[in-house]
Amino acid sequence: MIPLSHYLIVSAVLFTIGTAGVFLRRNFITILLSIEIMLNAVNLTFVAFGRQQGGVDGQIIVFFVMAVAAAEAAVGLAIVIGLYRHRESLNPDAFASLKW
Amino acid sequence: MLALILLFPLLGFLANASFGRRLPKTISGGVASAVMVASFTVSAMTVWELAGLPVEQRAIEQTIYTWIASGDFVLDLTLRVDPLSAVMILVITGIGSLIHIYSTAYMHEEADSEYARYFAYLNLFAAFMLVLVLGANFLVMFVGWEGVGLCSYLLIGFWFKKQSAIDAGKKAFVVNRIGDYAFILGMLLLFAHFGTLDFQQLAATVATIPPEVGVFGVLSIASLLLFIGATGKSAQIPLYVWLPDAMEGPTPVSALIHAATMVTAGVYMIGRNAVLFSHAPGTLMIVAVIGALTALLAATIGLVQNDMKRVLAYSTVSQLGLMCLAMGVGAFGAGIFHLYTHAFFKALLFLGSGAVIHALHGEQDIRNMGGLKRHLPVTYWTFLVGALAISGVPLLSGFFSKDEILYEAFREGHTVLWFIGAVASLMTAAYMFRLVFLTFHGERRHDAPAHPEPSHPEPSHLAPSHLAPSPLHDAPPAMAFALIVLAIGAVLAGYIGVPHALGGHNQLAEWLAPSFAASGAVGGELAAVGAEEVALEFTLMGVSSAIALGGIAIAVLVWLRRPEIAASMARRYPGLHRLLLNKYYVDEVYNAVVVQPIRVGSQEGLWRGFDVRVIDGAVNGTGAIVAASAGVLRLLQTGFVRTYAGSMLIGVVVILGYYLW
Amino acid sequence: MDLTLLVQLGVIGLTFFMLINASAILVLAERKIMGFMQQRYGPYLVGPHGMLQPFADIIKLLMKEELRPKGADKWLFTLAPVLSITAAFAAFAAVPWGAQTTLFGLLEEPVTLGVADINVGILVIFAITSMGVYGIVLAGWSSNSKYSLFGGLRASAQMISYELSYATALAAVILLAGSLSLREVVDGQSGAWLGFIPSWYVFLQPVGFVIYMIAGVAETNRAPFDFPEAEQELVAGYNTEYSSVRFALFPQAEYINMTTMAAVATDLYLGGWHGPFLPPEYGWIWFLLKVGAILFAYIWVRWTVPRYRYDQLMHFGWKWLFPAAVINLILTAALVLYFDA
Amino acid sequence: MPETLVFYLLSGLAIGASAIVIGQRNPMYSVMMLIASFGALAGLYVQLDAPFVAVAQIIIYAGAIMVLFLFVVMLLNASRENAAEWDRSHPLRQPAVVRFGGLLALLLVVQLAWALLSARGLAGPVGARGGAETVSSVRVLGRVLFTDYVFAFEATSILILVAMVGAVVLARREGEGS
Repeated sequence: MIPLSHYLIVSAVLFTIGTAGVFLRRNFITILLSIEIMLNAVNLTFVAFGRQQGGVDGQIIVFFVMAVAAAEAAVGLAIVIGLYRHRESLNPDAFASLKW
Repeated sequence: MLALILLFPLLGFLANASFGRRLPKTISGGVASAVMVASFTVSAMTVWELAGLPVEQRAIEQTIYTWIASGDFVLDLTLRVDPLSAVMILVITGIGSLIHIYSTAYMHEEADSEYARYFAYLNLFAAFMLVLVLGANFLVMFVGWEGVGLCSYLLIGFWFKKQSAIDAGKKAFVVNRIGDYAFILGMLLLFAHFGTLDFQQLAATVATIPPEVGVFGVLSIASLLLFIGATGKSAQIPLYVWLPDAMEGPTPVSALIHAATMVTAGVYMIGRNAVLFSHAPGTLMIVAVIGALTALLAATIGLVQNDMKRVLAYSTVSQLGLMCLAMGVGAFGAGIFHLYTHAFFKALLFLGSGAVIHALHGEQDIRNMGGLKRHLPVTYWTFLVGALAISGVPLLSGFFSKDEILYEAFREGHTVLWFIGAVASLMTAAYMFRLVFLTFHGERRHDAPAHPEPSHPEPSHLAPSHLAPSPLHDAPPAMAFALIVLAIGAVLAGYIGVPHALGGHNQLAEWLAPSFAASGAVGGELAAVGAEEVALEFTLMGVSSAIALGGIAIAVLVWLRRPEIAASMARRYPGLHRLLLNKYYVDEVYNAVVVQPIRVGSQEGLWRGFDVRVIDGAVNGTGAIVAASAGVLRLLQTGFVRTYAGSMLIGVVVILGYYLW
Repeated sequence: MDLTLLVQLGVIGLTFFMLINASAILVLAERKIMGFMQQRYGPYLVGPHGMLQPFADIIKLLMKEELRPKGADKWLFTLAPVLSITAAFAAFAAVPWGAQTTLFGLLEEPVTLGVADINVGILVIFAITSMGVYGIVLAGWSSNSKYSLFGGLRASAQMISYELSYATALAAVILLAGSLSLREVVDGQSGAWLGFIPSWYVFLQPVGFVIYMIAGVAETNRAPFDFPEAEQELVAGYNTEYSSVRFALFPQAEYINMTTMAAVATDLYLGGWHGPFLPPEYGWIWFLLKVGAILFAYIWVRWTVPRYRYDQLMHFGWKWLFPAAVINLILTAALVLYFDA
Repeated sequence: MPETLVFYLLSGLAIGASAIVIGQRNPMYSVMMLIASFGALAGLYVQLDAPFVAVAQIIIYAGAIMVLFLFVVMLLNASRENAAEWDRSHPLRQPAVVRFGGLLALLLVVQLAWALLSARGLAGPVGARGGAETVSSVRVLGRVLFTDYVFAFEATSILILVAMVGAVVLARREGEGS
């Protein structure tokens, strides 16, 4: 059996990778992907703790996270498409002006 | 049950305020009157229930919800009926119902929407007044206190197209605010000192400490502040000046608010806090003196006024002064008794004057009246009953209550105050009959059809077709009904307080006793009455009757038989006459001493000096500083999403680090 | 080695072998049936009645040169067909095709006829099927060709759209059976009503069955919903640039997907291996017959129903099929609740 | 020890794939690698006796959300990041600041590990308390989801509806009236 701490470390590493992705990448799509990584890292924590507690609540939270992730992806990608139409760029730094 | 009493008028208000402008007059007026009658029914049932309880437990309480819960301080929105408020709710809902019914006819000339607005205000007033008397603690009472002030303002300025009405409304409001300010201070002082605002708890606490004889301590200061509040509401010196002007409102409003109910709120408040006041003899003395002086002052002004309603207004002020006098000498029961009888006959007199004004299309000057007896029989006879009652003619209601006040004042040893009260009573009888004679007797001095522009834009049905057949019409049925019921009340209302000396059994005093129980002031009233006391009471009763009849006799002599006496008197003492006619120039003095300095000070000091320099300077300076610092901070606002995310990350790391440390 | 384990491995190998053959047989069957429907013979030269034609095809494809367009993404271009065929095979892993058997008393413990018996089998099939779309989409994108790209885009849109109806139709059956395990679903359909109507869910879920079949056709990208390929407009859609073995894998994946689809339909709606006359040991014969019938219907539809337009496809999927599936699901749920309570 | 082996294999795959997601410039590869990472996570969920979550992970994340990403990548056909757009003139873009960011990330991973590991009962095996039957039961999961969490569930459904409408409105071309 694997100790809970191992799952948590995997989760922490994944989360940090996601965070790093948000900061390092210069492409909206990759940034959104990095956010998905972060969400999944959290999901892993939930499931692992839930297993530890012997209940299903952790898994249920994961479903809600998935639903939110789906909503986020849909809206985020729609915004990305809109931005791309506007500037022909996916670089977030191309959208630095506060209004246009 | 208790909530129902004030819920009915509130519903009437909501109905008329929401849908009134789309409803025909019969419905909006009908609804307004019906809710008052319903409220009266519930009140009567409540009082019946109350009367069924044993004397010590005569209080019904209903906590509607917890209004304020802040730490240790919990204040419930509680209603409580005890014998004192029982009297009040009956007066408010009973006389209120009659005045509502009266108003359906009186206000009939208004447009539908105005009509509904009028009744909405009137119902709202009734609801607030009931809150005032039913409130079980100071704060609930204060809600009603402010609410009736608001309604009074709205109703005085009901004809808001007329400048004088607007001014009068504003005056009433502002003057009342001065009193309210003192009232709040008194309330807060009591709370700070005793930690409660509930009347019962307060009375119980106060009863345990000795009266402040010879010192002027917290109780005296608090009660004095409360009394200042009462001088505002109940039109006592020095804050009485708004009441005569309040006659700009419709006459039924004057009857309801400025004669029967609202203006008695101050007296009621003193009665409600009888224990508190009786533990502050210093304040009581002030109350008594102010009451007596007000009674005298108002009565002297009333002697020479020519506006029908103003005479009545000064008479109200005078009678309120008498009530305060009663309160001040510790005769709380007598004061409330007079409050109750006064409600009947003063409402009657106002409604009667309203009927006259209605008949004369807005004419209010008694110099232009006369000889109306034949044309307005119902109005005349009912008005006469009211005048007799207020003058204190024996066996009518005013006699019993006024006599009791004077008797109590004398018995308590306040001979000077008694004398002032007696003089005021004499004048009351005189000017009331002056009013009766000038209005209803003698020659007709008015010329209604030729009156193109009424001095008052009240009922403005000057259509020729309406005028041609009968320029004078007696009160319509709804008005006549109210007048007759009130006239009966004015005759009979006193019989629940017949003095012991007349073999009566002062039921009202007995009924009210629990409310004042702890004050110890009514003990004398209920104590076994000795022979000397009876003799004294008979003597004073005789004096009172003599005063009443004497006053009437003077009036008969001066204004009915030999009108030239009045004119020669005015000629002989032109200064005095002018002084009285101009109400002692109090308004002018107030204007010069209070209003103008405040105006000038506000304009030059506060506006030009403080507001423009300091406040605007601070605001503009802040703006300039923000603009300057924003120029620096702007560099942080890069627009780069990742910069923002980076600052978030810094925050996360710092906060996480802090908690892990 | 344990005999049971050995038999189980044998069953897995047999399943795999049958699937490979199924694609070959389906290719032949399609061409033959098409031929008959068009009043010609179809392939008849290789072997008796052209029975060996598939092998000839395979040999031909293996001999072809492997081309990769310039500018194509090397890795993904290779990965795409592999992904397709892997998903196709993997999906069948959760499909049981016969009752548990002890091989006439040979074994101590019964083995399942099927690769794996998973307690969330239906969802696993669904999950793996949904992975199949990647093969097509990646093929379309990595080819660096506009026809391929359009094919890939269409595939992703079409498969996501119809997956919803497909899953919703499935959910209704799951409600009826009260289980996510395919074997339990099949066992729930044993017996008969009134002695002669087999208690198959198709009779309880006629609408669901129709929706499932239509969505299944769309999921496998077959005519009349063959837009990812769309020979008329896009040359050959996502696999335009493919050749040789890489190309061969796409149609093979398609035929295996068809088989999976038919097998799942059989398990879910047609009572799986339950049927009259045959003893339970031979239930797999019923299963093969039913799968064969559904596959025939697939081919039949392909050659008789005219193609849709792409917008009509999306319109139909979102505005008719999906609402119908949802209503079906709600009604089923209500009825299940009512009869359970 | 096969279980431990599988765990390390899957975690390694998840972490490695995630690292590649952010480590290279082609969003197409990023998406594919993320799918691989999700697959590995699904495997971890199976190990944690959560088969339903594992399947949902594949269906929802890999089967739907990632297809959406793929779709957008293909639609925009912007395969590579354009490094030339990098604006280095801003004060917050200087190398020192970037290095500071790296330090922050390092701090974050340390802190996260610390925070997670400071919880109690971590040393024991994850399934030590038993309850595998409950945890892996889809029936229990469904019952809890639709009773205890029904409000959150309904709220989520509204969220998705809103997101759907929002996405439709956002993705519509401007001037494409009605």
